[in-house]
Amino acid sequence: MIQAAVYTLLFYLFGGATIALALVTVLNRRMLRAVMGLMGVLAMSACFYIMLSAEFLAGVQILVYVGGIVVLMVFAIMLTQTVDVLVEVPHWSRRALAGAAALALLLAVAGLGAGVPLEAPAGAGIPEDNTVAIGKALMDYGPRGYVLPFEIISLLLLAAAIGGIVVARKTAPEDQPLTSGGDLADEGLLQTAHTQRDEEAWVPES
Amino acid sequence: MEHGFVIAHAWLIPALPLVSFALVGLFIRPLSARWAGIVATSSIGLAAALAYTLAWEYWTLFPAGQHAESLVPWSMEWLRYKEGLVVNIGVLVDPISIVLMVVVTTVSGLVHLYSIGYMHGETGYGRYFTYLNLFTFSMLGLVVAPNIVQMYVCWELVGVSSFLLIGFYYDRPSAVAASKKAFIVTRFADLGFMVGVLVLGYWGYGLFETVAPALATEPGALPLQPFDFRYLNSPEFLAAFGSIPAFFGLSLLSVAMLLVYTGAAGKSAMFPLHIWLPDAMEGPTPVSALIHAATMVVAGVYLTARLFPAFAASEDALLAVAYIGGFTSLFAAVIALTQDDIKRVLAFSTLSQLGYMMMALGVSQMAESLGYTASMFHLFTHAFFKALLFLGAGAVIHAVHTNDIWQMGGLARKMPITHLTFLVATLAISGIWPFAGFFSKDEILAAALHGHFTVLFYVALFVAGLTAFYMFRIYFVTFWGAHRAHGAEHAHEAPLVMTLPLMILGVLSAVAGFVPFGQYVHMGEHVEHGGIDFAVALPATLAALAGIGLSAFFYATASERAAKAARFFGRAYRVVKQKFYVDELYLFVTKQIIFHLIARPIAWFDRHVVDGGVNLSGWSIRTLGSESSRLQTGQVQTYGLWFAGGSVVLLFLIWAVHV
Amino acid sequence: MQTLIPTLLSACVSAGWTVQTNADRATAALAASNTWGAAWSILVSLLVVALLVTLLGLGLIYLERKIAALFQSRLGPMRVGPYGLLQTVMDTIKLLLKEDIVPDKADKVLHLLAPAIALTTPVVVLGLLPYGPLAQLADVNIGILFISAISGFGVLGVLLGGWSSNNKWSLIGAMRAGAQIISYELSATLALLVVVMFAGTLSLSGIVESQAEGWWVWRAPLVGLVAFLIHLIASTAEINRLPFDIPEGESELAAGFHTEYSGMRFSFFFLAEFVNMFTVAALTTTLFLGGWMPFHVGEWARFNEVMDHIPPLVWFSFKTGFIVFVIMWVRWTFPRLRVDQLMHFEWKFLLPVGFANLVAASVVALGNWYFYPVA
Amino acid sequence: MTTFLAAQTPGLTHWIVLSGVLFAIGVYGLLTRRNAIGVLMSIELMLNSAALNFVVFNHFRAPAGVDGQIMAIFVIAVAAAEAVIAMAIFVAIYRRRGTLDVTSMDALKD
Repeated sequence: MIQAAVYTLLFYLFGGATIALALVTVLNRRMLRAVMGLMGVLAMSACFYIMLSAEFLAGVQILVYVGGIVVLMVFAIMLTQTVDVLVEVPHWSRRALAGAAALALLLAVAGLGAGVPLEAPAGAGIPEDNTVAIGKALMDYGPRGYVLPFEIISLLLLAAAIGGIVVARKTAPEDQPLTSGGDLADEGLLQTAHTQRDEEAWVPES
Repeated sequence: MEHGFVIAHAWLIPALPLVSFALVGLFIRPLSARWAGIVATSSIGLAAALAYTLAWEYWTLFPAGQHAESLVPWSMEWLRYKEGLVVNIGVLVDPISIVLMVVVTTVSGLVHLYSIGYMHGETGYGRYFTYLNLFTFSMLGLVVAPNIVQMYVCWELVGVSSFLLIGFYYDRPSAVAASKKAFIVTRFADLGFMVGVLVLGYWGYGLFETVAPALATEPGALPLQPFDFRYLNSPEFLAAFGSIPAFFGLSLLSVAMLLVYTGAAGKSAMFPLHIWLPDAMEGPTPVSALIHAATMVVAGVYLTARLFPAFAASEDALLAVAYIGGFTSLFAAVIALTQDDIKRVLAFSTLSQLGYMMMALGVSQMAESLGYTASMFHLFTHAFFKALLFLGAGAVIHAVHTNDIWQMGGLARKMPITHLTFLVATLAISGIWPFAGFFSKDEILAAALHGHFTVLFYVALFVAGLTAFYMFRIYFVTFWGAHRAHGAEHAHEAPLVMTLPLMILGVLSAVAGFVPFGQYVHMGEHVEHGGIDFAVALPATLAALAGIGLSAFFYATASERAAKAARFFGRAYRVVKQKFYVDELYLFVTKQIIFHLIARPIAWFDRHVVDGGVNLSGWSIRTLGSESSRLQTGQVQTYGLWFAGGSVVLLFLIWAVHV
Repeated sequence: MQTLIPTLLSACVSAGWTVQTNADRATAALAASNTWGAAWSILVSLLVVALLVTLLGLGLIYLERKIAALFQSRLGPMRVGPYGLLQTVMDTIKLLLKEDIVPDKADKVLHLLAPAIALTTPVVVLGLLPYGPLAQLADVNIGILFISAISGFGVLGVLLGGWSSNNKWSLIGAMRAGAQIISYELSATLALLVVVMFAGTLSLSGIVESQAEGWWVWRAPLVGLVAFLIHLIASTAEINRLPFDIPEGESELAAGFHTEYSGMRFSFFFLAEFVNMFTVAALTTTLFLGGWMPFHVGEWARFNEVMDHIPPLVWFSFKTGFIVFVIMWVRWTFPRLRVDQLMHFEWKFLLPVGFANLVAASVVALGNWYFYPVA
Repeated sequence: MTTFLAAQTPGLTHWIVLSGVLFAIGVYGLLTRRNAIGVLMSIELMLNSAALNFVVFNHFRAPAGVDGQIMAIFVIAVAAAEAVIAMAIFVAIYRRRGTLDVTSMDALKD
């Protein structure tokens, strides 16, 4: 009884926080604060995963999303923004249209969802050892196994890593941009940003 | 059947000029113009030698006066449309093809030889010989064609090479215009030929199954194809085909033959398609001699002769051939009376003589094939003396650098060989015994008389007189009297390479009439024609002598008589001098009626309505595109907005349908 | 009080290997509708963590100073309290009383948030570490995954701190820190994976229990030792300790990412650094040195029995303290690396070795070629 | 209070609405953010809500298996790959053009 109440309380607490943070993500005019909002949303999602008894996924969520993607975004923002730069506010008509579209989408999904009987089967709940189950499923060659998608995903990540290096690497001197982007994008900083993927960029500053 | 070597290898005769054409055109001409002329000439000479040997072998096989078979010594499959509808390419050897081969190779060889001198130093010397070889090949291919498709293809090749040769001086606007005129007019006529071929081929193929078994082909002979002349000329086919009615009371056969005759008339410059021929004299004079006098223009006559049984099966077509031929001969002769350009006079005389040949074919019958023989005979003799006339004229022009006979005069002493040979040719064309023209013209007149075409007979007789008159007119004006211009004073005899062909042709023109032609060339069984029919020969000779006398009266001495006579005729003279305004009529029809009344409105319609419609659709699409391209802002977010809107609409649709 | 300590000790010794964590107790209390019990458990956990952080902060800073002095042949803090024991306390009070300066052009929210994030990481890890068979606040079944995830989280504090200060040197320091932490995190995680593979579990208590037959640092031939060294080096770099303290290289960047911090906020960063050092040491202990397991030597039954009588908490503290000492020892012994050397070392040496070691370890794990094979 | 909360134990619909709201917020951000990184963040938000949906359905509709979680892992991996590439592209664009304003990136138009 109490456990259910705590669970519900946490759901609403985290849910409200998540929505608030999501709004920060899309509305805040300082990019880094928005990223922090995103980080909050993702961390909250990890909490949701734990509530949905998917602990491994929660760990992965924090490891990859918070530790990887968000940090990457922070880096990207640091390379391209300064503290006192505020992102421009889009035109009011764009905001109105986008808001209408988002709202209509939400209503449509909710309407569709309401029309479909989505009752949970009795005895819902993921088994305790689902971490092991995930590991086994990912390595399963059988008909319900995921070894092929898993390998493809690993290949995708490798390709993305290499592609990221190639795209973001410093080009030849004659291809240098006309605008170097102010204080934050000077040579040393850019090099720092590359070090995580491209150690070749680490030439000592002359 | 065992043939002689040359019969078995008759394909060499057209093949030699083809090989020479390729060799000269591709390899020799760029290296040495001189050798181009030599190679081209010797190849034709070789072909001529082969043609003579072929004639000898053939008439050894089928002696004079006996039935002569058509041989196809070489043939191969060329176009296979479907089973039973195959076009072969091959060589047909029969009397008239041999005659044509002999004539073409002889005249062509002599013209080649003459050209070596005449064209000496001209730019495009090698090109000229290349074209000549191509022409000779085309003509020989036409001559030996065993089926109507091969003939049609070579026919067009002849047209192309004549176009190239007439427009040889392509930097001269008049030459370009003449070549275009010749090509367009003959093409226009060939359209009729093509439709005729299609009609013949369509019905020939349609009737093939029923008719072919009745045709007895000897064992081992090539199977007949629907386009073969042997099949098209067979009485079985003609009987089956001739019974199909078409319209206006004409049988389908008549329609087909008239269409084919359109092509023949175009090539042979029958009225009213004659207008290209006088203008075609813009080409080099040897070309005129070769193409527009001796060989190419007789292709129409040859085609008619080749399909003679088919024409004979259709009385209407044959009548049209006869009367158009007769009218053309008269019409051209009258015009020739007034022309001042020596080549033009000769061109109109060519027209006149071609009219004779056509008329001779027209007055002939399957049973009474005297005219057929006469036509071929006249073709044979005319080729020699007309080539001689042109080459002689060429020598004169070469000497005095003008075409106007009134700029010449008194050349008899300056150019004795040319003068003599020209006189021989003039006598021959006038039909004076014992020159070649006498015999062949005599036969034509006899054929007209025996065929009970009385009107045509008298027309032909009158034309014979006119011919003598205008031929001697140019003869007298050119060679007699005083020098009327500076060029004529400094004229001198042509070199040997030019006079040699003249002499050879002069001999041929003199003696060709003694060939017992009727024994070799005849339709069906040989009909013995008892020598010279004095009932015909006497009036003809008298008419010719009258013409010569009149001509001498007017032109032998410098006098005002001709001018007075011209004044006497007044307007009539001017009409004739302007060639009856046929060209102007054509111009009026093409320019005023076709161009202004039909083409311009159509062009306006096309430009404003059709193009306008197309442009309107293009404009509307472009405007729509440019207007709708404003939607394409290039900003992904805007696209995303549309996408989201679309998704929402879709979701609501699903919702509306399912819930 | 007199009886409590022996009771506690004997309880620690004889309670067997049953792991009964505070989090479990709270959950069980909730399930039994015992609100107060659950609340009590949570409160105890929070208190323990707070106490740990404070004690660790004070103790480790004092230790660092003393060890530094030792290596430099001097005395270190001596004036406040006996042997200067209260020096750190006084410093803390000073820091708390100092004016809290926020630069004018800084992003104030993030400036505030950054030290909090920086401190959150080690604190959360503290709650997950098994200090003893009973002394674990939360035994998460994905413990290692969670710890490495949280460690990656820590870099955010540094980055935000550097960026929100709106100061070039801070930003450069933060960038360097970010680059360094992310780079070395890879090697650290690779080393962790070796142990995860050996133990077959992600749970920290499970990993400790899997070392009952022998610590992984030597139970697996060579690969365990290599993994241990890699983990130690990479972790040292990850917490920006010398010789890997490029991000706050005073000679180049003033103080790196925390140049603009003062007072409380600075102390947070400062504290986080020392707690981090402890958590790294504790994690290394847990993974490679058997955690709270006593030191056993093969067939020496008597020796092993004596060892068993030493409480797990003592074992854990001893081992962790040793690692901490090693880290400090390294700090005051080795010179600082250059930036390019740092990156070359990680990407061209440590990471390839880590991968090779992982492959070798997988072979070992597959073949069960341990010195004491898993049953 | 406790009773009320316990009676309202969040079911499938609650979770779906939550993720739907997150998704809608993501859509709004996707359509309005001027900064390219902001757009990417919105996309991450949407991806995250989709992954959450997977886990929710796994939890409530197919609790015997872990397929939903595996899908969520794949979503996360794809998001990571996408973020790497996107960030690299953004850095490259910024280096060349000095701005990440998506409204100025309309080269597609030409």
